[in-house]
Amino acid sequence: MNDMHGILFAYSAGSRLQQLVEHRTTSSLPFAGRYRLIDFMLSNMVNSGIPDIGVIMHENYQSLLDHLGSGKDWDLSRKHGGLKLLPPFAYTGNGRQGGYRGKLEALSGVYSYLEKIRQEYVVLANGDMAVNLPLEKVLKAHLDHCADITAVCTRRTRGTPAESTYFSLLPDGRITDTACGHYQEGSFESLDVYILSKSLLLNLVDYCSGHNQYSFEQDVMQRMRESLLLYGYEWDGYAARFQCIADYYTKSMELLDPRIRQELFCRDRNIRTRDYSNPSTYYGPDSSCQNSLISDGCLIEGRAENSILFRSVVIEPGATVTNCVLMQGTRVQSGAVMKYVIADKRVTVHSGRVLIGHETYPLAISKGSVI
Amino acid sequence: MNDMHGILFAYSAGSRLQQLVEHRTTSSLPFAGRYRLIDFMLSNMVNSGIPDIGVIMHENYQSLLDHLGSGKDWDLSRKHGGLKLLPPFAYTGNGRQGGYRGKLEALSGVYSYLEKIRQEYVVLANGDMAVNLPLEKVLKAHLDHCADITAVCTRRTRGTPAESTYFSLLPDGRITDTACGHYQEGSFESLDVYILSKSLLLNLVDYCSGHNQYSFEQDVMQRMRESLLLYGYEWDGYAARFQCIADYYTKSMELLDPRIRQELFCRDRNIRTRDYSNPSTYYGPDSSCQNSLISDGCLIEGRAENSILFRSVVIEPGATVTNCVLMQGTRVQSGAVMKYVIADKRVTVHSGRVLIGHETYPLAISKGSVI
Amino acid sequence: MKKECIAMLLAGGQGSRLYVLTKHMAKPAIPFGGKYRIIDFPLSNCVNSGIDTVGVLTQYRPLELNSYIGNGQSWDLDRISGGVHILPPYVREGSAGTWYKGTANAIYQNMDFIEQYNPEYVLILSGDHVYKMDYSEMLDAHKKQEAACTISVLEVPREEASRFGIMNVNEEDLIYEFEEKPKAPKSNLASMGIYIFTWSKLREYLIADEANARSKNDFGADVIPAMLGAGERMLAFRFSGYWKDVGTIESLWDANMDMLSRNTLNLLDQSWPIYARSPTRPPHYTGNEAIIHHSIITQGCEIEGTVENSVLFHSVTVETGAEVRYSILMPGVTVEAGAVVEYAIVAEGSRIGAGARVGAPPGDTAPEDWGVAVVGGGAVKPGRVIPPKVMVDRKGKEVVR
Amino acid sequence: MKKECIAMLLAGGQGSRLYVLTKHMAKPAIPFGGKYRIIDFPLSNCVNSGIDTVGVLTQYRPLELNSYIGNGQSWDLDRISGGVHILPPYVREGSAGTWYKGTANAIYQNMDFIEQYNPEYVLILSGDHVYKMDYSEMLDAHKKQEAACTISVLEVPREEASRFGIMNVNEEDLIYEFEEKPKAPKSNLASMGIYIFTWSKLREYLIADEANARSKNDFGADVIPAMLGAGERMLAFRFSGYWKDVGTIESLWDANMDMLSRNTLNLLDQSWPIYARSPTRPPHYTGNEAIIHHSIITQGCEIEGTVENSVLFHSVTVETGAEVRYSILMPGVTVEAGAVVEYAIVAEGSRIGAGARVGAPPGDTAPEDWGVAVVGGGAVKPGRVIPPKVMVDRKGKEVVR
Repeated sequence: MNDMHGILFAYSAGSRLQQLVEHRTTSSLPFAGRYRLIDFMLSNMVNSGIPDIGVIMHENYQSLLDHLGSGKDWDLSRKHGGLKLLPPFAYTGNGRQGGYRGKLEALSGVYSYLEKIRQEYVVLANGDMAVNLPLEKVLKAHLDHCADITAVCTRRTRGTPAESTYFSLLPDGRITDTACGHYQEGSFESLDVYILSKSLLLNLVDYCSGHNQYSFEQDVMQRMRESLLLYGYEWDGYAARFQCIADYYTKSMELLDPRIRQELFCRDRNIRTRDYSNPSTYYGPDSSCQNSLISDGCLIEGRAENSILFRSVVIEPGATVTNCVLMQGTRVQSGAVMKYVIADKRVTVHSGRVLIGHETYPLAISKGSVI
Repeated sequence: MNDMHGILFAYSAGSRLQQLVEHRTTSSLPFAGRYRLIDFMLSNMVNSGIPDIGVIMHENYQSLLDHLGSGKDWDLSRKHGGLKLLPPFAYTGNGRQGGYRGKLEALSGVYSYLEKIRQEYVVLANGDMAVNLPLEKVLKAHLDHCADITAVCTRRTRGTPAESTYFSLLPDGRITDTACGHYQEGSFESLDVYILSKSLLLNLVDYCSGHNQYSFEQDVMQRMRESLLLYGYEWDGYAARFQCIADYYTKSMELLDPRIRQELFCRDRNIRTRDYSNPSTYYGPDSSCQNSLISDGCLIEGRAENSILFRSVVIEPGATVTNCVLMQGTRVQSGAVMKYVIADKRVTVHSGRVLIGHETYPLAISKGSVI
Repeated sequence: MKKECIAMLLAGGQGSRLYVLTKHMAKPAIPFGGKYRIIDFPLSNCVNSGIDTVGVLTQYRPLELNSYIGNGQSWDLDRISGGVHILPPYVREGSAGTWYKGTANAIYQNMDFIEQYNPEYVLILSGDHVYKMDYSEMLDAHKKQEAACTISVLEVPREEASRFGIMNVNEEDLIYEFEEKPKAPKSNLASMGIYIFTWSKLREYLIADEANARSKNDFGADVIPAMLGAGERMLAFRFSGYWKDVGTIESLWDANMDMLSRNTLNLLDQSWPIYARSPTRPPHYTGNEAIIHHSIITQGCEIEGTVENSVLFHSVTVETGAEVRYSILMPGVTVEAGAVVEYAIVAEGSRIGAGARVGAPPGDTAPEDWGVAVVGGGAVKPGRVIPPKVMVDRKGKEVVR
Repeated sequence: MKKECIAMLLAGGQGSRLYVLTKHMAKPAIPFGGKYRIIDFPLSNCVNSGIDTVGVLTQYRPLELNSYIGNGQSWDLDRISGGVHILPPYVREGSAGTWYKGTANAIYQNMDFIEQYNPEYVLILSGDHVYKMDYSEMLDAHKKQEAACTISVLEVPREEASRFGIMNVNEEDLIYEFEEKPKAPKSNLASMGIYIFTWSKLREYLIADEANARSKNDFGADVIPAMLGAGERMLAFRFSGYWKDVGTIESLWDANMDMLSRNTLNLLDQSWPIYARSPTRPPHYTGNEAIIHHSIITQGCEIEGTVENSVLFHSVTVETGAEVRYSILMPGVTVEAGAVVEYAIVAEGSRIGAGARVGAPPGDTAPEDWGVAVVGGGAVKPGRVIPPKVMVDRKGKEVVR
């Protein structure tokens, strides 16, 4: 029996994602035509047999609450265990407003929940990465190494160095140093996924909270590197992070590559999401649609190319959509032209309007806008 | 088919309940040995066939979130509809901190939810009253009168006048006037339960929000009494409200009267609550227990009299508990004596300690205290 | 546990006129309309009508339906009180169990189940039809008329009326006569096989019907005539809207093609969602050379070829150069490069080999030899030709209609 | 849908040695220990052991178990993938269904269900025992030893060993011999009727067993001996802890009395909750004259009289002056004023009339005439005396053991 518990950090909103995180955290950002980012790590946990998962939230989490609901869609609705949403409970904010300063502060905000964890090991992960990660293999490596903490990391760099953490690894995988915000040749980028035992976790949270330390990376991985046995688990598969709008756009377009879809959506490790009971997508007699990813419930009577269409997008006859990401409910009226645009939910573009961004600077349109 | 939608207001905490609402709203106050106050109105709605219920929360709702969970225990866990928790979504607080100023402001905070209501009628009710109310009968009266709004009210006064609303009724039930905070001979006290159509509700919320009006009682029931057809529905059964600690104590003790239990817990309209899978209560060989209401999972080896014991209370041999309300997990060690005490969850009273309040001024002990 | 009205869904039909398609599953489990199975329609209608207790009477291949329905979560029928329950024939102590003798016998055998809910009314449904209907309106009419039985009816063209069970009614729509496939129909109100009974009445007639050795224990043939004969108050409830029986290869193909038309069933109506259980797959992908016209495509598909006038279920692959026209491709079908599928139904998981040809347009064949081609599963070898009207089973063997 | 290990729970037992108590329900549905039914123990053990897929094989009174288990929510077994499924005997196309021939035949008949989950291991459980056990530890042992079958065993007192199926094992606890009720037992390791099989092995032996016309199709009598005979690797897994068979009136009474003792089953342990489905009733009430000693009392009870050394289920009423001693009162029982119930089991919903007397302490009767009295339901008339060892059914008629 799998003996892991999952903790997802879903409290932060990447400020450079601007309009896209105006009303949500990065974890609830729509991605890949029908998912929210949190679906990926949540599904990874379910697929790895993790029975109980806590999601740490802080502000702006209404969208997440609505998406996750009772956890049924991930088969996590239980009386005992299953999915638990963890708004800041005992957390008094040390007199500060705003989100948690770091993972340790977030964990200390839900300390009473952590104490009740029934499993021996805990996976800590961020809710805002698109990846299909076999966590049971990470646990196996953790046990094989008799490690105190195992951190998932990658040789390929993915994020902006200033916002990422890097590990120096010995050939056997042992982590010798942790650098925050600074990439050095040969170091591994952290995917912010950690496995450790429940008891160590409680000790660390306790200790760090008593010393006003809040950053797992700096105050544990870096500061305690001598006293703890830290190992890296190398992941060389696909993983996408989202630190700014251009990131979001690039990663979305990558999905048009079948190999990347294969890596992210492999059938035996399905990514689950909320089910909206949409019917199939209808293509009209004169529609044209190439190299695009299209969700259910759309009505395509115009042209789409190199685009990602979320559910219930309508492209009227004569409208043209190229290199766009159109979220749920976008309506493109006849004759409108859109290129290099990211439209958030329920945007309407009236007949004949022309919206053109640039590949390196896609035009992002806020939720509900009418143009 | 029943065509009602339920809206529960669970955002307020009665300040005179002091310690008892330190970490929760009045709606999640434990009552009657195993329930939270919100269980009563929630069960009334379920028992009246209401399929979809929204619970409006604002602050301090972690305890409520935890209690309600996915709504499974009330058979309200659905993909579509069912129980929805409504933290302040679009609500920006008009630049103010703190809770909603009134029901209309609360409703306007969840306006987008209200728009999606599938039923024709809406019941508005507070989550902090203990009552077993057949709402389908209130709807029937509402329809029979072709009323715009039907308000449930009672001839028996129950609350403190300063914190209650009173209606003047014609003999046919029509409401001619509404007084807030002032009781006049012959007027009916409002139980804060209203039925109206969805369309009227949306209009009222829209109008009042545009005019910075927030009180349903003053700005609708009172101010619009000429333009709307308002009816009272008289309820002469049991109903308990909780405005201060003494109220809470008195209402708890009333439950020792079998007729009141019968009214509140009638079998064909069961009050549901969260199931904790506790075993039965065990009575030791030398225990003694009279005129008390005792929940499952207790261990009674000492003496209890005229008391309400929540689940998992332990009374050790030689301990004496009289006229007390002991919430979940209270542990009374051997030889301790307690009289007229309200102990919140997980209080421990060490051996030999003596705690005595007075009937009119019961001693309230905060959650988790060790004495 | 008392419920005002519960539904009993007759899902035991073997669907033998669907041949290879129902060889491995019961008819109500047949995929339909891109995302659904036939049983999704009555189940969703129940939930949307506020009926939260449904007994599904199965007998043929119950395991498939059982695992499709699961705990009912997909239809919001996972309830503590009520919900959806699969009811296979019950083997009583000391006696051998048998398949249900007829529709009425199926309900008779499950009287204990019904009695648990002590209902006032019982709604009888079948798993053979595609339609959207608010049963609560029918129930309201039943209650208002204080009927013993209310039968949902559809106006059919006069000339087709002799193919149906026809209700002859008075000006209040009360039924005074029922004729099964009359040669000279007096009305054009055809029974849709949807009944609401006052349970106390039905109970009485079911017991009498069971005691009658000559009865076929069927609602249409025995129970309804007996009630009419006894002078019970029987109401015809007029339904108008899309309603289609999908009991034959042709009608199944037809009904799927109807889903391409926007004025048949509106599946986008959020106030009456049709729920279905389907795995979460990523959005479908249309390749650089994809041509898609007048078709519905579902999650998980990968389309690199041509798809016209067709219905594609989830996870279908159409490779580059493959052509699919006027066809229904059920979940997981692969059409390899250069294969052509026209006027065909291809069952779940089939693989149409490169360059194979399944079906053909009507014009190319003599009308009497033409029909929809059917692949019942398995692999069609590259280059193989399956002519119109021909059916092959999972092993590629031709099956005679 | 692949699952490493699924459980099959044999719940078809008629429990005929429980007489009137099992007249209207299957043995696993018998109320036990104040809040539970017997089946709650294996079901809760499964969930707590991380086994989330359970097939419950019923045949006798399946409707009662079906409605008790519902969608599995009470045990956290309402899952999309897996969960709890009731499996009554399956009536196959064209043939009559029959009750399961034996325990092995019951599994054989449900091989299709098992294959859906493509499991590595299958855990076989029965619904006759009260115990707490972590099946995942047994599974770990099975995997570690690469056994074909692992049988859970209990050390019993040597002198009682000849009443059990005894496993003779080597130093590694591998079984070399199985003896059913041996006269001269070589070991004291008794089989608990809990098996883990490697599914591929079991499948093979079930097919062979079914083909063997002389087999009784029973695990203990046929399949286990066949596997031993063929030299399969069979492991004994030692269990220590509370374990009780509740197959007779006396053992049921005994086991309930055990629940009053704090060192038998710890039901307060939150890491191993025993789940149950019960209606939400208010806390129980103890009246002004209530005397309660060494007893367990459950929600919804109203106690005005005396209760000693007894187990009371939910919604039991003991009126003023009534006395209940050493008895088990199942849900909803009423003991009217002045009635005395001693050393008795009173079934769900019974009403013991004013001044009636049910059972008596052992001392007052000749030992051979003494036994637990049983009321099977219905009303016991005021003043009636039901002597020890006597059973009455719902109609008040005496039933012979």
